[in-house]
Amino acid sequence: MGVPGEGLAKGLAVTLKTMTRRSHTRQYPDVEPDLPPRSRGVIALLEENCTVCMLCARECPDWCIYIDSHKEEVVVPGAARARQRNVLDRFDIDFSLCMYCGICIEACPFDALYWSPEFEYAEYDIRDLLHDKSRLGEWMGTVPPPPPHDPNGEPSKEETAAVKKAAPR
Amino acid sequence: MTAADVLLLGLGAVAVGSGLLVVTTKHLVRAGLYLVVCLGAVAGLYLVLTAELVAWVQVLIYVGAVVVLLLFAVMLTRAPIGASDDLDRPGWPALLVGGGAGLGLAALLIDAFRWTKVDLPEAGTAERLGTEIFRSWVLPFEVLSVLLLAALVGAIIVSRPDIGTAGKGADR
Amino acid sequence: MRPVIPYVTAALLFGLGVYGVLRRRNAVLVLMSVELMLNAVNLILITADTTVRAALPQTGQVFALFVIVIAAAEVGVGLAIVLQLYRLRATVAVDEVPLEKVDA
Amino acid sequence: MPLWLELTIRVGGVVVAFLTLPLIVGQAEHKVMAHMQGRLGPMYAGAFHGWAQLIADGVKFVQKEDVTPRAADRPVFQLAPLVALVPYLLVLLVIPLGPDDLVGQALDIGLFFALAVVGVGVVAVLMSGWASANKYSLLGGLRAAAQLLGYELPLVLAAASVAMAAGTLSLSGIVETWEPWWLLWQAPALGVFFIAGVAEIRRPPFDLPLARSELGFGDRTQYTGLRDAVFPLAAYVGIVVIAALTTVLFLGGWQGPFGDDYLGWLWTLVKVFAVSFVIIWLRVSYPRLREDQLQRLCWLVLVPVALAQLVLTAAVKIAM
Repeated sequence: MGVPGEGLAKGLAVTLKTMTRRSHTRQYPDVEPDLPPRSRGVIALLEENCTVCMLCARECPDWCIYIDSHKEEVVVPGAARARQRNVLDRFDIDFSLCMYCGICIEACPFDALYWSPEFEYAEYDIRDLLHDKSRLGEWMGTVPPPPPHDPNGEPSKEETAAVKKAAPR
Repeated sequence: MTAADVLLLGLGAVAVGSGLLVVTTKHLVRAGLYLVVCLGAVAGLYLVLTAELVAWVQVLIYVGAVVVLLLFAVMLTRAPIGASDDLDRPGWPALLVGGGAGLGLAALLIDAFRWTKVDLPEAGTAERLGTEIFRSWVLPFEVLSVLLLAALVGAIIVSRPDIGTAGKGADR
Repeated sequence: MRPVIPYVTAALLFGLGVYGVLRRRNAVLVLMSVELMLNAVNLILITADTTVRAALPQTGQVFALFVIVIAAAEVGVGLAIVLQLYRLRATVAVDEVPLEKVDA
Repeated sequence: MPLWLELTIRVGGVVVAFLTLPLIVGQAEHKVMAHMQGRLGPMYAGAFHGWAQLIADGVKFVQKEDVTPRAADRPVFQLAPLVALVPYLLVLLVIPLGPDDLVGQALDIGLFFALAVVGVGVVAVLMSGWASANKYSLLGGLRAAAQLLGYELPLVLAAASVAMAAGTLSLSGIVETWEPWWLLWQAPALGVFFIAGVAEIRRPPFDLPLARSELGFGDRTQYTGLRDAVFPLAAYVGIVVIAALTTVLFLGGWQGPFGDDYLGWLWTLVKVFAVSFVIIWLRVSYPRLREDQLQRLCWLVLVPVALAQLVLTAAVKIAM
């Protein structure tokens, strides 16, 4: 129990105090936003790493990844017969459907997909939001380097496995 | 004809015209709005007749409160937008009595006053009216305050059915 | 100032009020017509005040104030009754109100 | 100075005040509200901190289509914004800015005039609320009528107290007889008048009739374009009017610590803007009242306090 009207006065005090402080507004178009690390802006494609395994397209909840490919014979000297290799013809992501869940990036076993913090790719026509593989490849330049390992962190699974293998039984 | 006469004529015409619309219009809410115009014109007449205080009391009480109450009631009783055709009873007896009363009174007053001229007296300010009320008319004033109180209590009791039944409920 | 102008205005307003009270079926409209009549009376009081100022200073205006107060009281009670009527009968037409006793 | 010239100057001055003061208050509301919420508010229009935002709004409103709903009562619907605006304009006419007749039109019963004319505004709300043929508008109109009828009473009672203390109904006369210790003596009346005044212009936290989030702006729901712009303009003029009336009645108008004679108008303006700031401040700080809370506050708090203040005023007046 306090003085009657205490709550009312407190309300007024809060707003008055806020007024004397600096505002939190980000003046975005004038001032570049200060994005947190690993922001999800757009998905970049490192084409060389893609093996057309189709895992990303299959995992995508929105079905917004379109992949076309064909098989090519690669003759390796010294090998008994020619090897088959998948060649990527088309890798499109429709960003008008994408919900930025990042499952494709998680699913990719070969590190062909990356998050880029770039977000200014709005278009006047919704069809222009379909990014083809060259457009997706261009985003690779904006992908930040992977963060350094945390020295106090738990070592990765591969590292512990390697240590275990090397250790004498 | 002086300026005051012209003003009186104009405002009188507005008052009678809008008054006519109040009693003839088929639109319920518009009747209330015409009443605002009519009462405003009457307030203007008071101003010309140097009754300043009464004019503004008219605006405050009539336009600000009475008409608003009336409009409120019209809306609470589900007035439709647009004309309604069941507002009137057969017209000719009303026309006879109303027209008779209005025109008869008018004839009487015209006969009594003709085209005589009267000088406008000094303005009826709040000070003069207050002096007059509390010098000559204290008793009616007090009686009126009691009347107002009684009306207030009556209005509350009539409009709140739960007041009467609460006592009965306690008895049971 | 010719007092006959406001006098005739008041007489006509009073006639309109009488006409409205007799003609209208809607109770709220009847109340409005009553207001017209009260205003006509007020107008007569105020006009009379200017003509007999010497004998009874400001009396007409005082009476007009009293009438305005009475009108306010009348509207308060009247509308309370009208709204109660509407609540009970779902109509505000005055000639549909049964005058004999009804079990509410 | 010939009469017509004086009249023109006076009316011109009031019109200028009518066109500038509400815009200043409106702009101040934008910015103060923004900063109280940790935002910046308008920043672009007019280059420097968005000073021209309301002008830009006006230009935008003019370009919009003027729509009248098909089911609406056309003339009533279209007339309502005008009826909402004119009373406040008339009140500005009688508010004294400084000593020596620095007023649009000095009236012997200026206080009474102001209260009477402010009361007419409710007709506009009922007109727009009913004629829109929209149930939200009608609800807003009915709420507004109930609210304005109720709060008119404490407003008039509080004003009556100060008129009794000053012994006059003239606004200039009240300022002339005002003394600093009245701030204490008339403090309850000041509070009642201010709260009832804020309710009378339907500002938050008393904005139930508008209630943007539940009624979609109540009686204004159906309005578009220029007619829609008139309502906020009337609301801003309303802030100025209530602030000015509070200033003149309770805060001593043009009386200041120094230089009353030549700086009086400045004191009045400073006080008006200070009170306007408080009105904006209240809007940011408090949530909207519920209908029952609103009526309870009016009849169980404000009216008794105003009546007690009347008794106190009379007692002090007799004792002196």
